[in-house]
Amino acid sequence: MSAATLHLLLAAAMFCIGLAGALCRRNAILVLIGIELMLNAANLNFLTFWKYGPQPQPLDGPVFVLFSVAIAAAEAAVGLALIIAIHRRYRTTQLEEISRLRG
Amino acid sequence: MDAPDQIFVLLKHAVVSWFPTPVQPWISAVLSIGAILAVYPMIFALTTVIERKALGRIQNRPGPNRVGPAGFLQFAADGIKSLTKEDIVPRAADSVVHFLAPLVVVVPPLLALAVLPVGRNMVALDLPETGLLFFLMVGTAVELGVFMAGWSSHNKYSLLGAMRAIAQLLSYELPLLLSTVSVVMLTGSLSLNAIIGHQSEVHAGVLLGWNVFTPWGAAGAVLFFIAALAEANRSPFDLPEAESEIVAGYFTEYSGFKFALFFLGEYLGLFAVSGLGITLFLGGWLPPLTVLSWVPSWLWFFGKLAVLMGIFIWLRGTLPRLRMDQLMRFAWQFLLPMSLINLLVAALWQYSTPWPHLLRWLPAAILFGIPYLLYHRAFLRQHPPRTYRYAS
Amino acid sequence: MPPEPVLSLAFAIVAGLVLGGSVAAVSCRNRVHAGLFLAVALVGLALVFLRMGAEFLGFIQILVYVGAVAVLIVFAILLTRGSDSAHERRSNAPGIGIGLAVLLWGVLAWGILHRSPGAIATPSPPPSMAVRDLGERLLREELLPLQTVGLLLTAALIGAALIALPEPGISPRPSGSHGSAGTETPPSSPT
Amino acid sequence: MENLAKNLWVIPLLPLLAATVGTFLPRRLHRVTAGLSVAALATAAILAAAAFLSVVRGGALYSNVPWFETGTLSVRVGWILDPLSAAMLLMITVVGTLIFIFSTGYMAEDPDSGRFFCFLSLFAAAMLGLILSNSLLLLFICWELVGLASYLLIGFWYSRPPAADAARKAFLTTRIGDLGFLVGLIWLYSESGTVLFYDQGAGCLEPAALSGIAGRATAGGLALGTAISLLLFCGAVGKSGQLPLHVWLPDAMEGPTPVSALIHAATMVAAGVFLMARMFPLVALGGSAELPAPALVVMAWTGALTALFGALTAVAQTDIKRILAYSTISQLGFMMMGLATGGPAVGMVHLLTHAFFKALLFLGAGSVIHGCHGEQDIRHLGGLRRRMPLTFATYAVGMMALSGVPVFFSGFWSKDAILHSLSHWAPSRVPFLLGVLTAAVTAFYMTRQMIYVFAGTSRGPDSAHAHEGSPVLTVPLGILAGASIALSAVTTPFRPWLEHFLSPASTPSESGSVWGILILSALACGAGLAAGGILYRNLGVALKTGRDPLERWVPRMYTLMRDRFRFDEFYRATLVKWVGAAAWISAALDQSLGSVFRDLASFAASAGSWLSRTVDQGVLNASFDDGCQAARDAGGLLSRTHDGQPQRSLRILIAGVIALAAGLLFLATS
Repeated sequence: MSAATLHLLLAAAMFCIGLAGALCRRNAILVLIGIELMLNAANLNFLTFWKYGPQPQPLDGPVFVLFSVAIAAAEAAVGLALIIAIHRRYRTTQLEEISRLRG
Repeated sequence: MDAPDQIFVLLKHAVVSWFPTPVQPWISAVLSIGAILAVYPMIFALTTVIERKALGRIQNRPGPNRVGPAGFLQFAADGIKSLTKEDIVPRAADSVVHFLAPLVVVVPPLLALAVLPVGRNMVALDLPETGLLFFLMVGTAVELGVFMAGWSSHNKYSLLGAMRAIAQLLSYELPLLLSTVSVVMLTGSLSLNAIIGHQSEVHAGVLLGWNVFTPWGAAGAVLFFIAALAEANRSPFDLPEAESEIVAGYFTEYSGFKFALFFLGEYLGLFAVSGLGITLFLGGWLPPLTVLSWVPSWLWFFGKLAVLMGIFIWLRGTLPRLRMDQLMRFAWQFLLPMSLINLLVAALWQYSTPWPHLLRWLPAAILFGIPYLLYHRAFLRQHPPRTYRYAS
Repeated sequence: MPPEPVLSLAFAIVAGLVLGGSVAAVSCRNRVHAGLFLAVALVGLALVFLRMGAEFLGFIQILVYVGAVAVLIVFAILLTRGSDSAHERRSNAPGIGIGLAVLLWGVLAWGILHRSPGAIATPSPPPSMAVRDLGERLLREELLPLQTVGLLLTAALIGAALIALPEPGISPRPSGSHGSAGTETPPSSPT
Repeated sequence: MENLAKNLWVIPLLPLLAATVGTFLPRRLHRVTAGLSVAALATAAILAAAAFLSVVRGGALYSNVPWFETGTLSVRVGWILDPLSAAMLLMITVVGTLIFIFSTGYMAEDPDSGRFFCFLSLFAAAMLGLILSNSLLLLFICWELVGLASYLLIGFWYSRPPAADAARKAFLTTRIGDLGFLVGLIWLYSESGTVLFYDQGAGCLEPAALSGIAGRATAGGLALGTAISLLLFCGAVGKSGQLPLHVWLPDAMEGPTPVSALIHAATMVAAGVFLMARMFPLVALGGSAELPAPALVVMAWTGALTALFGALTAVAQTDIKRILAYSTISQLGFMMMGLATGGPAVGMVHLLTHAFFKALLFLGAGSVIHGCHGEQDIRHLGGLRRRMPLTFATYAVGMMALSGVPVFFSGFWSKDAILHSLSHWAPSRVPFLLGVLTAAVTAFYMTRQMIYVFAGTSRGPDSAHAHEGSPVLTVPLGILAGASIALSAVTTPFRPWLEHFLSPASTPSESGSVWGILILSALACGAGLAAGGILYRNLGVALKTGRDPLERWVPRMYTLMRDRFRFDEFYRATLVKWVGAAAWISAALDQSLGSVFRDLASFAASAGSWLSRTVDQGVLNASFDDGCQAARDAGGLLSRTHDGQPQRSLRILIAGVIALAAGLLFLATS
């Protein structure tokens, strides 16, 4: 078993844990936590392939991770702002209760 | 290599060389850690006493004057008291988080202090690629500790204090980061040693090229230290622990040794961020003039730190505390835009390297001065000078 | 550089931190604990990055995720406290979700274990990441994506502030003395 | 010379600087802003004159610079100075400077005039950039900036609802065309790999790229060049007020009059014509004298219909500026026709002459409005000939130039050139006849307007106390009037210097046929003038009845023309309604997607049960009930997929991902 395999397995496990959270939890913020975990698992994958992969381009992996981190930060900010706005309006953060399109 | 300058380095080498080769790196690390753990808490102890005495002087009262000569052993009395006091954990508190919070507050500043070069060849942990980034990264962890303390206490005042602290820390982190970015931009490195090295070139024969002697550096230093005060929860930005409003903020429910840890963490944070400011803008351990280079480098660093501490104590004694909305507005409407402008000024400075010196100053001064004046006018329009009808 | 064992103790500790933190983050009953465990998991991941020689990214990871995202999340949890109701169910069909996740991990693991030796060769020169190279790369070849990300972040900043602004009809804002205090940061007015 | 091309960017930069500085000046310093704007544009005009002279001496030149690089993509922009842009450059800076000067008088009392001059300068900068750019991308950026400035200026008095509405209408309507432009731009880039016009053989308008595009066809059998040209033409239609998208231009007259003169008559609306002239090598690709390129045919017909439509509508308008606006639409149609049938030079010559005399007419109208304290309805004007003699004289020059009064007026010659090329157009004679008719109608409505405004006695309190404005207002009028006449010296078919300058390769027209068209054109003009003169000779008497003389003569036609052929009403009744209906339908669909599924299922089920009834009468009740129940169940099941529960959707998504991953891995390993 190589280091790459280990890291990939770790990333897959992290992704699946995050996925389970996103699938099961009813609170929107906790779902967001699950999604953050999934994103980070993807980042780990990028770095693994950069470090242990056949590396066609020297810095592709890190650059991708950098962009991914930036976008994840934006995503978290907007997502949390949405959740706060929804909470203010409907007094709930339960995903199932936020199912109407009309205001 | 003159002896007084390198005395500590030589001492360490001497001690390390007694040990067999395999354990030498470990011994070296332990020595560095030990030095940090010994020096900074000692400075902390001294600072508290001096601060209390100075504040007393500003407020026309003697300050501590009973323990030891002129009250200078007050810190020992305080320490013994806090160690022997009962450690109270509220029943409603989340005990694990309540226990961890002081640690999360104290450890990051210690880590941050490890990367600061305090003298020539005197840095505990040299990160040539990412020194500055490490410092900033460690600094952000404090936020989480503050939050943990405030939330786990299950107390209204604690929570309010934590919320204030987080809002404040997040807001003031941006100008802090942006003003360091200008230094990184001009140095071209994240290594703190490289940043000091970049400031060591000599101008006009005698003056060293501290960053604060450039327009962007001067402005950046001012912005940096304002933001640093807020990051360290120092007056006038000490809203998270405003005793007249919310008791003691996020550490209301802490007592005894844990309370002392918060106190220590706060001062260590202040030392760390001041040390960073010294490194970035005030030339680190460099002397201001070439003729003064016989003074040991570590003395310069700690001397500058002492001067800064003096200024901070002075500010604490003079300035009133801000209101929450003023605090937020100041960060987002003044510090942030100005530090963005400062980035432009720094870029301009970099690209105007071949110009004569006066010509380099002029556009920078204009670029920075005009927005400042405009902002000042707008501010005065919004807040006309307060008139005291009955006081004068 | 001496060849280090593949499954070193350090890796085991760090991976345990990541996995334990992740599991706790998604399964904790207490939401604030979940947020804190997220921070633990992400610090663990940063340590993994550090072990891989990606110093810069590891520090960035902590700076952004622990310093900003985790703090924002616990903050949002605090701000939305009022919605807890005692009788609510915690999970939504946990069996299906966990089953799907385990199944996916099984498929992925099977794929990784069966395909990886051929596809992934050990690299001849160990890759290193100089921050300067990264900067050059970002400002030369990736200039357009960089600008786009900057635009995205600006838009997100403004959008988040706008979304989180109280709607006039829903909850009247506490009337501050000078109007627009703290509109840029939603958390500044604790309710 | 090389220096000149490299430093062409200074010309647009000057007004841009004026706009930037003006933005930061406080409001009370609006006079400084105005002065700065005028000075900047006047300096630009001097530079433009130098550039023009250098082009007259030498040839075209251009320079490209890299803008930014990302990955392997390197985007370059450049400046071009060829006869086309040099002539436009000179025209815009000169007319612009005059209008700026006029504006300082016209807007003197407006406290917001600082903002006004900032916008005007921004417009000038963008327009000059548009003219000078050697890259379709840069041209597009400037094109949109010009549109933005137009929006800002139409809505300059934004507190007036009509102005705000008109601004929005103009912006949105032109956006429709710009969408086509953008698609065409992207397509052209993907086909030729560059958006530079000229780049040492590698530009998209140079033979190498053109021959690559020629001979290739798109999906529908349309030639590639034609498809791209038509998309670009969409942008021109929007900007230049051609027929389907003309509706914004008359409403744009809500802006201050100098704006109408500069933007909505002389320069911006001509940008569409300029674009087509710039892209002419591409547009004309694959055509010959006998069989012009399809894009050119479309352009010619659009232009012809627009020209006639605009002229007819102008006949029945009562607002002094709206008449001129419709006249502008009509003349833009003329330019398109000329461009399509006679090549860029013919269209561009008319563009240039028209810019001068239409700016003159608009500024004259502005002078009238200014003198009459804001009165714009020509029925309430009248008798201004004696009160505003200078305005009258210059306006008359403009009117005669627009009508095409022979010999001394530039409009006559440029219009004659268009008619001439129309008469030689192979595909059809109809545009030629429409053109002649339009020329006659043009003379008619201008006569009507002149009589209404200047002849007789005043019919309103405002016009009775009219006064001539200050020299700031009248001197630009005089200069423009002079230019309108002087330009005829270089545009006659006997000495077509301007035409040769614009396109040195154009074939000289055979002198034999010149006379015929000249006489025909003069006759058309004379007929229009005469008809107008006769019909409106007793205007004062006629207006006592409250109706226009023409209205008494052909009431129905008049109403139709007065209502602008009901274009706005047509759009409101069709497009706007359709969009509303589509929105309503999609809302309804959104709301009841589940019930639609249910209805469909129950429909299928009842069809099944009907079948079972015919087969087996005995089990009717049971089967029907079961069918309904099944339908309800099916509907319920289907509607579960649209319940607004993200996690359920996510579950299905993940199940799909797992299946996909497993399948791929299985395929890869086996």
